Amino acid sequence: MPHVVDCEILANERVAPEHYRMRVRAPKIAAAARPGQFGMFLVSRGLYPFLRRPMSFERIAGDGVSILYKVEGEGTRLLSQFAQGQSISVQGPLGNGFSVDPSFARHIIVAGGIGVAPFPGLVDALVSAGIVPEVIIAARTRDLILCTEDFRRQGCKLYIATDDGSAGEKAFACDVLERVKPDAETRVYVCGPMVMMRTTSDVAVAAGADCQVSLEAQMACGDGACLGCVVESKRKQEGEKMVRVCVDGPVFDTRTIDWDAHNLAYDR
Amino acid sequence: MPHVVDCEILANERVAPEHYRMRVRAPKIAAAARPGQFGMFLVSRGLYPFLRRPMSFERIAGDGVSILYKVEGEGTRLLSQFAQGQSISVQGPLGNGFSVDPSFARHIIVAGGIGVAPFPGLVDALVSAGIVPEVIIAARTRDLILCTEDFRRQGCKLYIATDDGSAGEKAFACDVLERVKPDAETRVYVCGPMVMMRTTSDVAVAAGADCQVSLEAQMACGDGACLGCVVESKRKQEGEKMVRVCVDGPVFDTRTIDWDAHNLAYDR
Amino acid sequence: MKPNLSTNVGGLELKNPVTVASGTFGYGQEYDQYFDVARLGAVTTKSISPASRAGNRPPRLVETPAGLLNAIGLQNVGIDAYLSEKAPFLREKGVPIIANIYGHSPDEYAELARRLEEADGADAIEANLSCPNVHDAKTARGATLVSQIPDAVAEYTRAVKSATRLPVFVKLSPNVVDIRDPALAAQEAGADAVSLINTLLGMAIDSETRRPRLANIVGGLSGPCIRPVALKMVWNAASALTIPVIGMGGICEAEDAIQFLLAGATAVAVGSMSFRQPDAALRVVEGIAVYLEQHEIADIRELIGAMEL
Amino acid sequence: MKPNLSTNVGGLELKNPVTVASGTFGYGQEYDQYFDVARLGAVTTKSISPASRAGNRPPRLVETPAGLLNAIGLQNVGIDAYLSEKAPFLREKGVPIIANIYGHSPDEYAELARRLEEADGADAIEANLSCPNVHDAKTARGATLVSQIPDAVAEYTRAVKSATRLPVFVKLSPNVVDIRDPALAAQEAGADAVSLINTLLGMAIDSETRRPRLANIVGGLSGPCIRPVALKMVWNAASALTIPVIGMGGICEAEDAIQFLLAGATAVAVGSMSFRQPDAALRVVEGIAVYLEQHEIADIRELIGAMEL
Ligand SMILES: Cc1cc2nc3c(=O)[nH]c(=O)nc-3n(C[C@H](O)[C@H](O)[C@H](O)COP(=O)(O)OP(=O)(O)OC[C@H]3O[C@@H](n4cnc5c(N)ncnc54)[C@H](O)[C@@H]3O)c2cc1C
Ligand SMILES: Cc1cc2nc3c(=O)[nH]c(=O)nc-3n(C[C@H](O)[C@H](O)[C@H](O)COP(=O)(O)OP(=O)(O)OC[C@H]3O[C@@H](n4cnc5c(N)ncnc54)[C@H](O)[C@@H]3O)c2cc1C
Ligand SMILES: Cc1cc2nc3c(=O)[nH]c(=O)nc-3n(C[C@H](O)[C@H](O)[C@H](O)COP(=O)(O)O)c2cc1C
Ligand SMILES: Cc1cc2nc3c(=O)[nH]c(=O)nc-3n(C[C@H](O)[C@H](O)[C@H](O)COP(=O)(O)O)c2cc1C
Ligand code: FES
Ligand code: FES
Repeated sequence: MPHVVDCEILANERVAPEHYRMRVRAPKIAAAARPGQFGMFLVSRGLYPFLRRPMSFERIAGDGVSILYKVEGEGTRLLSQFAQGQSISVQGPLGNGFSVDPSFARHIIVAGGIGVAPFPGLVDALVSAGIVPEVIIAARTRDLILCTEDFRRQGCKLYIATDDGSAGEKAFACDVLERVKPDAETRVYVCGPMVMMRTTSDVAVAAGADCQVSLEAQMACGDGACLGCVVESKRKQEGEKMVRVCVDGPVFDTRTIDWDAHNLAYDR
Repeated sequence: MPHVVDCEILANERVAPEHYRMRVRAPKIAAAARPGQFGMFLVSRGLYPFLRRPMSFERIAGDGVSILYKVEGEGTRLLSQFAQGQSISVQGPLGNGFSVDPSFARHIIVAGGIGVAPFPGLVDALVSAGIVPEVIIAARTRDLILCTEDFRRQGCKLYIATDDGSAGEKAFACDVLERVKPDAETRVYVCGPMVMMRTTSDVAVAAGADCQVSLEAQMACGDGACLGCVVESKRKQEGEKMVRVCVDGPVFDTRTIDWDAHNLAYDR
Repeated sequence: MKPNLSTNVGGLELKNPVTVASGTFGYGQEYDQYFDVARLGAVTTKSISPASRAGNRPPRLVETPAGLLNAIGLQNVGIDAYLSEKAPFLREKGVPIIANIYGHSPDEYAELARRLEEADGADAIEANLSCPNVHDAKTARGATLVSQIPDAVAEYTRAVKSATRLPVFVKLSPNVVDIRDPALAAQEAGADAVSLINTLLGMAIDSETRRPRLANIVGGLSGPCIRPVALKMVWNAASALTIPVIGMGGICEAEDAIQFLLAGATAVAVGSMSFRQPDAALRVVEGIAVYLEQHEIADIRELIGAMEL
Repeated sequence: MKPNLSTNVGGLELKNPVTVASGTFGYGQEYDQYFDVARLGAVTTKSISPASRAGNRPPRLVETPAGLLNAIGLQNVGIDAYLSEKAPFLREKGVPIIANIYGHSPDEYAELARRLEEADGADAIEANLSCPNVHDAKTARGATLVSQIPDAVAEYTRAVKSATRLPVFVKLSPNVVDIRDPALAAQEAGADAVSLINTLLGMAIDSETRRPRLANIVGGLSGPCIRPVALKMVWNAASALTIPVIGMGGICEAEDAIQFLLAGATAVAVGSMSFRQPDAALRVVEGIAVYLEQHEIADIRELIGAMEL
């Protein structure tokens, strides 16, 4: 059950050229939150930007949550300017989150760019369920490879790839996944740009692996009311074709998504 | 000739419950500015509020100017949150300013509430022209009586009045002015709420004194282009009836203003 | 002594003059997570159509200065699922239901109204006439929404009125020359109230991809950016009509709602602001009460149409 | 190699596609204090009427979310003072002049156009048809602006065309059902281009005084808040017309201007943004050049109408 809470900002620090980590005190939200869920952050006091900004919880720890975010435009720019001690309104936890299922023999996380954001929390949950996942982190360039220390600390086997080869190998996420050979006993968790999620989950599906993707969409309400954040599912029935990223997701079994219907031309 | 300059904020301090003083480094503007002129301050980085906020220069000193302002709504609230060292865009100097004319035997300044803002600078100018004005400061209550020290330091005779009698005498500005008996050799300078400016200048005019009023109006451009900030003058010709507070004013000889035409019902 | 907030909209008794705008509040349950929706004067549902609809393809939303564009395309569960899955919750809560309906012919509207009354799924019907006019839509130019053709507004209104005894509100589009034309047509056809405004047509383009931001190309503009347009139309309509007006369009706070009441609205609806602040509608209810007390106004009705000229 | 920014609007050659919106830039001199206005493609003047006008009583402005309402009431110096006091400055600067005119009859418009050409006070005429239609204004309801009646648009356009050889642009109001109706009427009557949009009608009320914020009660809404509405109308008009469209409405930055060009505008006008940032129009010119270079577009004309569907 989500709440709207004014949260004290415990920290809001730059962690990469365009990336920040914010930690907020939010006992009610932290108590209810699961990895893969998100919050809607009120970034402006005036009316501009008007809408809240959705941000996945990076970690859920004790009485607080953290987010890891990239400055994209005006909203995230304002978010980056909040100072420690100030208060910010957070609506959450929202969405379904990742499911943690020890019955899979192998667990592989695939993160593209800022898509790494929800995974530190997922790794915490997996590890406490006795699962040590492998982690593939891909990004455009070296500076954008984040959270490697968190994953190492948890004992995860790490694969790093960059488009320009400035860190790890020069490859795309899907290529790395293919090489590490997922199989029918594997669960793959993917988050990143839409195009990367599609290519990566194609590899997983081809290998017969289970694949959970954490999708993105423009959001207004975050709680299922506005029907603005839908993606097309493979369901045939008229009324059920569109699924809402905010409440039916953001995490979906990639097999349920009609990837062919998704028009990548609209993604920047 | 006005400029639009990004100015470094030297200070922005609370001086009364709802009042602040901001000093900015603005050599170009300070070099050109006269007392009674104003600047348009860009209070928001986003688009809300959209318009700049007009603020009279309180003092023009060396390479900077200061403003004294009251938090009215969203724009001035944002203004009050600027921190020392940050930069703010200022358009100015704008308007005509007060005229300083030693040929008058007596000079009386009448300030109502935040209307005191332009007068420290005017007093500086009068004093350096060898004139020591008398100053009447009226406000709702004690806390809102500002700048008394500045005026005393300059040797001005001070009359203080409050609506509730919490400081000085319990009286209105116009009553005090009447008592100090301006005459045909007197120039009166008035700034405050519209209703106070009217009653006060009526007293001055009745006494045959010269009276300069510094008017207010909603402004958009500040430079005469939009025709939004007009007040009705006594001019008869269709095309000249409306005068612009931003360029024809803000300072007017009260005799040229058609006070009967001004609908006080629109002022809060 | 507490001021009276209750008002009557075309036969619908409301304990306070605040409802929500159709499509911005789901079917109430989504927001009951944040506050007790029974504290609202009424809950207005997402448009309900005869059959479930998938709506438009994504992207469906884009943010604009002080507002947003949406092209949901009236995705909804359809009347059957509404009655079996959605209405029971609101009945359970005991909050009055304004059921917003959407069809493609007068008959479809009539049938929706009839079934809603029959199954006790509504206390009032709000007919969203911002639907394409099947006839005119074919012509490349000119009016394409029922709401843009006074005669069509009258025809659809009569159809709904003849199908139910529930109060019937007619929801109008602002994309007209003079809002009084469709509003008077609705009144003459027996509408018990009019609701305005629906969204203003608009669009946005991504200068990088060169594509429209919405897969549907155009969408409806809502939020504080449209408030001045909405307020003017509410004033025009309220001045010309004898039936009540439900005012909406960019209402964010109680102060905004009071402007609509002063302009002549008998009730108001909070829309897009619920996205920014989930309990915005409740805050408006509370803020209106505070305003009345501070201004020593005993009865909300003293405010309605009380703008001074 | 520098990209080509020059464009031709109905016979008017512009070195870049950026002008200013009538009434937001005075007669150019006010803004020449901040930047060299000769760097703009053209300067569009405040509406010029046969005689000087005092305009509406104050208050004339009120700020709204991401915009403002104005009710200036077309205060202006009149054609005589324009020609003797205002035009010489712009001629001195050598920047093309789009003279915006406003009258109360086709004859008045024709006479204004004739005199402007005769006295070399304009390089193009922009006829502001958002003026009350003397005939219909009498009827309480329906169309009251010339711009809202396609036949009247045609009549006024023909009158201006017959009076001058200068390019004639017709400026249209967005308060219509379908912008293509008046736009096509203007084109059929010989207009060389259409300019849109003018302001959207709106109002605001002071909940403390209970009075309208504007002495005129209603005013025109402008600024970024109306951009989505303007962009949609520019796209509709440009898709339907063979003559060029000058797009305006909430343009703040180059990125906004590029959206209008992609939607089909041949040129754009910066309006209210000049109030916030006096050199906004110049920044748009420079920003467009940067965009073209970054995207390796050799000629601005490649952008016009290049939105992809
Ligand atoms: C469920 C979910 C979880 C997310 N988690 C994170 C996270 O952990 N870290 C992070 O950096 N980003 C995350 N995002 C993306 C983030 O919300 C956007 O980058 C952000 O909203 C951009 O806002 P802006 O104003 O800075 O950019 P602008 O370009 O100004 O945004 C303009 C509009 O587009 C929307 N928007 C822009 N990009 C996106 C996007 N990629 N997804 C959804 N809406 C978008 C904004 O909300 C706004 O309405 C998440 C998105 C979703 C849907
Ligand atoms: C020439 C001139 C000089 C001024 N000098 C000072 C000064 O030195 N100190 C000071 O405290 N105030 C001064 N004011 C008034 C000041 O500009 C307003 O108080 C301020 O704009 C309010 O903005 P806001 O957003 O806080 O209030 P809001 O109520 O949010 O403002 C809403 C709108 O009304 C306008 N507005 C509100 N009140 C006024 C007003 N009284 N005059 C003009 N526009 C107004 C705002 O600009 C804005 O467009 C001056 C006004 C003018 C015209
Ligand atoms: C996401 C969204 C969906 C909407 N869906 C509907 C709808 O289904 N039926 C309807 O009559 N109006 C619909 N509207 C219009 C609103 O009910 C309201 O008329 C409009 O948004 C103006 O109010 P606002 O500015 O407060 O949002 C929708 C608006 C939004 C933003
Ligand atoms: C203060 C003001 C005065 C205006 N005066 C005129 C005018 O005299 N003639 C005219 O055709 N349009 C006039 N307009 C409309 C603008 O030219 C423009 O069409 C409208 O403001 C939309 O552009 P914007 O949102 O960029 O301001 C005026 C607009 C404003 C804000
Ligand atoms: S964001 Fe509103 S339904 Fe998902
Ligand atoms: S503020 Fe624009 S003319 Fe004065």
